[in-house]
Amino acid sequence: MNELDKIPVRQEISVAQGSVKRSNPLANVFDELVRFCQSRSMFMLHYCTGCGAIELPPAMTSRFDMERLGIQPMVTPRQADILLITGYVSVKTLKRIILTYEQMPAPKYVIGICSCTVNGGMYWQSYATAKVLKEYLPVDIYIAGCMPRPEAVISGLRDLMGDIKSGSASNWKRYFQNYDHYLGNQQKLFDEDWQTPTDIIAEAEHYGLITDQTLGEHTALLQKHQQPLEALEFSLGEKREKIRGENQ
Amino acid sequence: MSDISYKDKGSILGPFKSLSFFSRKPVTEPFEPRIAADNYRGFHVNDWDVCIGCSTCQKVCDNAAITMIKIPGLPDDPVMGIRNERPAIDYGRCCWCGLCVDICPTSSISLTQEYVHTCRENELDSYFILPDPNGMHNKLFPKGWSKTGDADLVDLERQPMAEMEPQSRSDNFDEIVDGFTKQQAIIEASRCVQCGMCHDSCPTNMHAPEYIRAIWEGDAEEAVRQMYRTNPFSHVCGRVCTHRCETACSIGRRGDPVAIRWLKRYAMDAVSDERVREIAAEGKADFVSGKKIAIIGSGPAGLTTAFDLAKNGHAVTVYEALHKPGGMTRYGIPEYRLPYDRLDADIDVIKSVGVRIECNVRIGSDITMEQLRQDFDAVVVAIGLQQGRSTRIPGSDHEQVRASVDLLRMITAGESFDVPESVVVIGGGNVAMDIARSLARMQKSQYGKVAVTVSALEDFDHFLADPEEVKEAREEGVVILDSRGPKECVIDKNGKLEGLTTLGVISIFDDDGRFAPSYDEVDEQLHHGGMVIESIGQMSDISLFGEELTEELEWNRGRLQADEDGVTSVSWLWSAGDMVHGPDVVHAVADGHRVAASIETYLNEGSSNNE
Amino acid sequence: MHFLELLVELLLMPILAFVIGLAMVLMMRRIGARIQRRVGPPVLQPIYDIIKLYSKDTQISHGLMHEIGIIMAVGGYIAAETLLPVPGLDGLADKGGAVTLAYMLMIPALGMALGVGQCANPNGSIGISRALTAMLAYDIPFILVIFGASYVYGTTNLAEMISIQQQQGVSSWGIVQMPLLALTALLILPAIMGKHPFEIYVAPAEIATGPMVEMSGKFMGGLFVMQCFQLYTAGVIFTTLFLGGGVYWITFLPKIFLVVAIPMSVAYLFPRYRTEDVLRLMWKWPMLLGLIGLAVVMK
Amino acid sequence: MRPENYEAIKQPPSNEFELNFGPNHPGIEGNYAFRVKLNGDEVLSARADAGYLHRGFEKLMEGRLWIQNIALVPRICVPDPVPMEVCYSLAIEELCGLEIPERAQWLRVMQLEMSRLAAHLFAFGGHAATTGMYTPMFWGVADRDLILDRFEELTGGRVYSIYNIPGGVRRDMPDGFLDRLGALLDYLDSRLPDYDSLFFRNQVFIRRARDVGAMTQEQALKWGVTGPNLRATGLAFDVRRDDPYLAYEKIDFDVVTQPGGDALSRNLVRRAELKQSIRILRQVIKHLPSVKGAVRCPIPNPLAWNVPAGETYTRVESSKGELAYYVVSNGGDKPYRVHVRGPSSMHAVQVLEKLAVGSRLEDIAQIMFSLDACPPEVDR
Amino acid sequence: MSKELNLWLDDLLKDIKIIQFKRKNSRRVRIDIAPEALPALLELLQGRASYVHLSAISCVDWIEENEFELVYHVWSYETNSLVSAHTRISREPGVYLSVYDLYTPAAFFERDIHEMFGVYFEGSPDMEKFILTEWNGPPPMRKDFDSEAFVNQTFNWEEYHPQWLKDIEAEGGGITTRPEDVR
Repeated sequence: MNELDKIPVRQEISVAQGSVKRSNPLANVFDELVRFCQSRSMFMLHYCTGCGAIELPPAMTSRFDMERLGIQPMVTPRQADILLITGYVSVKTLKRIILTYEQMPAPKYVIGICSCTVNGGMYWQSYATAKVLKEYLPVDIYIAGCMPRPEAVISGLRDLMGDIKSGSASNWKRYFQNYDHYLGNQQKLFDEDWQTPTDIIAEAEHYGLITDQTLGEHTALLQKHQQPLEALEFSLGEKREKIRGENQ
Repeated sequence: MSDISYKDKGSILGPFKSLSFFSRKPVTEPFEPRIAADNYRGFHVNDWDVCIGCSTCQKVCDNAAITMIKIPGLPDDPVMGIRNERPAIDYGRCCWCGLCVDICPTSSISLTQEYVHTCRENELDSYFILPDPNGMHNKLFPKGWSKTGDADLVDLERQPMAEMEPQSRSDNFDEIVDGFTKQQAIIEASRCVQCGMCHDSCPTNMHAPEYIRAIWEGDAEEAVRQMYRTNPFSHVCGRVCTHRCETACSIGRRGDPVAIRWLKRYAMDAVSDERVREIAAEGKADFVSGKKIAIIGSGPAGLTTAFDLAKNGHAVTVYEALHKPGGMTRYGIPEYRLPYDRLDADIDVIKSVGVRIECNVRIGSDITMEQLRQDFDAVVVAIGLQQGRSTRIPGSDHEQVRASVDLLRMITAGESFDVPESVVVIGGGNVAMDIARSLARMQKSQYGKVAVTVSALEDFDHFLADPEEVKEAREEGVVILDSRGPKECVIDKNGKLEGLTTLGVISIFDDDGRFAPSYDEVDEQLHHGGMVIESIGQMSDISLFGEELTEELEWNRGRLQADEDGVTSVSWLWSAGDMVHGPDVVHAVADGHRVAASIETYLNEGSSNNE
Repeated sequence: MHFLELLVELLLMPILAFVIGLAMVLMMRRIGARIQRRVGPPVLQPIYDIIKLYSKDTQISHGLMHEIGIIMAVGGYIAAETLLPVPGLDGLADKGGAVTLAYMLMIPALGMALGVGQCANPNGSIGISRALTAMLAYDIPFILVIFGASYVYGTTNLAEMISIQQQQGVSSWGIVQMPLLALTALLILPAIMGKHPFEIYVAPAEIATGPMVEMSGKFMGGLFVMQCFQLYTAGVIFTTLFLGGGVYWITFLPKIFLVVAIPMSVAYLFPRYRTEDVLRLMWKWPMLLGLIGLAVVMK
Repeated sequence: MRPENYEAIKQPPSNEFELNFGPNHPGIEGNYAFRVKLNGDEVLSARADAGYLHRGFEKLMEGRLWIQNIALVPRICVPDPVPMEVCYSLAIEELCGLEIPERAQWLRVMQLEMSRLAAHLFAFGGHAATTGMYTPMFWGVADRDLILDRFEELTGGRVYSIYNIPGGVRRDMPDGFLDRLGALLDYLDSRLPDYDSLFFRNQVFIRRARDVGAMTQEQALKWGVTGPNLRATGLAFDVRRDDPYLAYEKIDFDVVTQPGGDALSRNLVRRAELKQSIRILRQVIKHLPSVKGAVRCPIPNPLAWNVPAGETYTRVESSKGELAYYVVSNGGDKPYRVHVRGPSSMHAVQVLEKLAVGSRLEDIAQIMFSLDACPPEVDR
Repeated sequence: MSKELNLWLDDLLKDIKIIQFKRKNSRRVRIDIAPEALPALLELLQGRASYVHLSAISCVDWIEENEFELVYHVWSYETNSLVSAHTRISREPGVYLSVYDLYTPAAFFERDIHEMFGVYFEGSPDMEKFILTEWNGPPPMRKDFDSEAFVNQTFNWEEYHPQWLKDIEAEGGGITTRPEDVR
């Protein structure tokens, strides 16, 4: 613990870029088509993290029918594109949120709903809730309200759709590019032996998003504590070993 | 439709009825956000013209979401109870409960029907908003949750103050007002929203929010302690203060201001005099500085200066020309407003910290200023305004045309004079009311009837005296005429005063705002009276200075010229109180503190220079 | 020339099936929306979903078998499509026949089982075991139906069945000749399509969509494509066996859409059965009906 | 799924395995989790894992003024917030000896029943969805939304109305509100046959729900079951009738029971309560216009409100069961201690753990939803 | 019947010396009792007086007296009345007896109190962490734990600096009172 206190959490630097225009015009058209489809088909994770979740059923069901926008709930993070953080996140939930977020395939988007995700909300004096969500995860859209009405949620989702379509919603890349920053904040809250089963560094490498901010003292700490997960040995065993070897 | 029995096996074909929904229209709403309900709790707006920056919303906010922001360019007037601060709201905390709306003393803040706000991570600053009348996105949305009578959390009505009925009080000098009971005081104190406007507007910056809170907590001693931080004349101020705090009080924006003065009075009365003395002595220096200070005049200004300096360990001597200390508080304020024993209590406290008061010593004749200069390290002149000004209208030099201050002094001192059967008072200020009511009492007890006429220049809308004074005076039988300018004191051929003729007032000030009353010459009335009392202002008797010193000092329109800290052009001489700043107890107290602080600095500088 | 023609047909048939399947998915979602009193997704929603899913990227993999499983699942259906004669395109229908088709339709489920078993998620394992049980449940009546139909038409060749029904008019349609078997087929149709009340193996509220639980991105996209084929196949088989197939698209399309619309409508009206209920139900009513139907046609 | 599921592979090959049920799971109401041990499909044991929604309410309330807490309390149970406000307000009123105006009492009854309607509609929807039937959920949530519209009109907030305040309610209702409420009730009445045919009398659903999560009356009493769940075991007990508060003594309503003690019974009790709530609301609509006067008794300035020292245990009947607040004041401006006894703290933990044993994997979600367990009440 | 039972209970309890008995109204009874006698009282209430429903166990931390107050709220479905049995135990070491064998719901409340206050209940079936599994600090509901101080020390706050604030600061204004200043 003391060791952790000594390591400062690195300031995040903004390196995420929107979609890069490719030289091939046809490829650009293809990219645009893909982005359009991505924006019109957002699967949201069916996870009620806080009280704002009570306004999601109305938004999903007949009255406000989000399926008109191609948004449907998905039960596992593997299939989800958007993670709705509906309100306060207790520390216990935050761990699950991070696990969940890391399991979502890219591109992925986080929506912070309610006051609580911004500055602690009405639980600002609570010992049990995390206060500023963006310290732990990059957030794409915030929707104000306590809790926001379904219409406001839908407006926020439509804003996100616009961002995805234009290619500017690329905050998920920041998680990989600044992993040390996010991990540092997480470790500060959860203790230094905090780890998730998803190998973010390998994943960052996979996406080509390794920057000099990705690795740092916090990731070193992570690797010190990390134990390989048996279940993942099938596919990642060799690869993981290789990466670790390179890092050392 | 009956209840379904538990044994019911249900039907496999029943659900197919729902296929009829193919022919029914969906209930889905269009994408555009609907119009919210009439009292929806959406984003905030704040009417900056009404808002006074009292920060009550900040205190009631359960989420610590409100920050007060100082905005240059907005009116900032402590006397009127306006600060140039406005609330800014953190939507990362707000829960839209609307308590800020319900408690707002001015009803400036309200919620609108607007409820959609989204932003990206780098635009999070937009969650911190400064509500103005235009709304969060400068889009026009109707108001939603705003103040209504039902929802108001501010108690607009003050606790009724028990007082004597007019018939029982009009022939004696007993104190009129009973003061709050403990129960009343706690309820009245609980009306306070702790905005601190009173503190800012008070000339001596009394810690009113603190002592009101202490009273509300039932701790009168703590309240007294808070009062003695700034005011050794708490008994006096608890009764006769001009209570600018109540003018500034934010609750008074829409309702009755908190009765801060009566609360102060309650706290002082609730604590025994011995205990008050102990509390007042807290923090007294435990050494003797060896410095000597002379103070001329034992009014509030002089005694406050004395109190402060004595607490700092200096030897203070106060010289009073009259028989008893207190100055105008004793000789200017009638007993029915300020009982002498309460004044004595205040003065006893001041004495108890080591102030020596020498009465019946008239500076200038018994002791000269020069002697004082030699014997003391510093001298303070706080002699107040003890001479009445004259209207100088024809006939005003008649012996039955008297100055109100003189008469009040005589009444207090018990000097006898012939109470006339009918009196005319010129002037519309509080002093005019004091003399009118005092004489009315004397008339009532001597003759069984009241015949006092007050003629004031101002109309009732701009009256100088407090409305309660006017109301009570009328209840006691005093006739008050507004907008009457004195023309002449009519003297009959026997040389006996017959009365006063007055003219109707057209305007008091000229176009430049200077005092230049113009009268309607046709509208002339004669008010009969065996005595005419002029009560239009006071001035100082400056004969004590002697010619030499008078020459040396600087004067401004008959008043001694002194800077903010009372420093006159003569280095060892300070001046304080009414003679510098005009008549007002609490101003005098404030002045006393300033002068004391200034002398303290001077003495310290002097001693450090000597070392 | 003949070979080239066949190649074109083989390419065209799955593509056509996919497109029609997309429309069926849309129809399904719109039917649901309507019963649920809402608007539902836009027209191109199914294709948006698939393109999006294929554009997803992740480094996480559950191993080779997992990937092969999906390919098997989709491939099984693609192969099945080539065995299904549609107007103008016979593909391999001559060579395959109903029995081959019945076997082909088991491949996707087995492929899924192979793939899902790999991802070590207990929900997936439970799901796939349920899926196989459900398949066991509906396959017996299904075989009865195929057998009965083959017996009636005297052939297992689907193309021939169509031509028989087409030549002799409506009175020779399977639905008239063997109504009980048609009813049996209609009853098991939701199970074949994996729809309510027989969708125990997906059951989001119980096992978090079972087999799909670890599927992401492209794998999920594969499943979406598979769903298109699934709906299409179910519709076409039923139409071929009982509704006279089709010579012209204009009559064929309404038939297949009508066929899939029936179980889709029912799907939104019922909760799902438990696994053992599915077995009991499937082996009771459809089997009974099927056997009686068979007895009737074979008498 | 939570990656903890990977642990399954570590276990020796056997039919027994552990499964994490939640917190990110559609079969879980809210943010809550279960760790179940399964043998095939059969549940061998279940262990609740709460705390995902823990905010430390009781601690927070000790740090805020009495009145500030009215914004906090509804958050303890999100689907049914009004009883929280009312119960807390009742506690303060009892401590202060405040007599709330009759009109406020009726307005509170109105809100409580509206909230109960909304919560029950939500509960059906959830229960239906756990059995794989989504249409009632879509309908239920949409119809609940119409009630929220009325809440919005009445209180200015859709879900968290924050309308009750110690001493009464915050403002009077808008003009014509009762007419619109009446129209809504008529609409809901007309919808009930639809629900009946689709859901309550659906043979497949009845088959799914019967004998699922069944308990006897003795068990229910022993386990501390309350509310509709207790009534579903045949015991006619309702705090509204048997420990009356507000204007409930003047209102005519039945306490509905069902004999089965299983998911079906609980479901049918809720359905009957839906009708009872409509009946109560009709009485309110009839009676309320004749009750004139203020909606709030005078209360001290909220910033300077010292509640007299004392303690009280107030109970109300929420849609989930017996809700109680134990409030202790030491005479200060903040509560000294507030203990919230949410009905779900029994239902979602002990009762669910016990009912799950021996049931089937596919029924766990159904049991949870049929108990109408509300995790934030457990976590607080 | 129910009235008789109430009267019988009142008479019975009033006679016991170690009990302070107070009937608040027809449905509420307050009993103060020594900790060693409480289980016996509950046994009596449950076994003989039909108080079968344990509504809640509340714990209050009276830090100045160095005591925990435990309040057992039991309800009778027959007499429709609630008995609140108050008892006080020493804050150190904070150990008391479980009433799980009398009332099954006690398991939850005792576990909760153990977690929030650190009171250990001997004989309770389950004293494991439940809600605060990820919490390493002291029992948070104790009065000596200051949540606000903990939060300020542990978490960062969002620092806003919007354009309008910059403009106002340029003119010489700015933030005067932050919300934490008035708390």
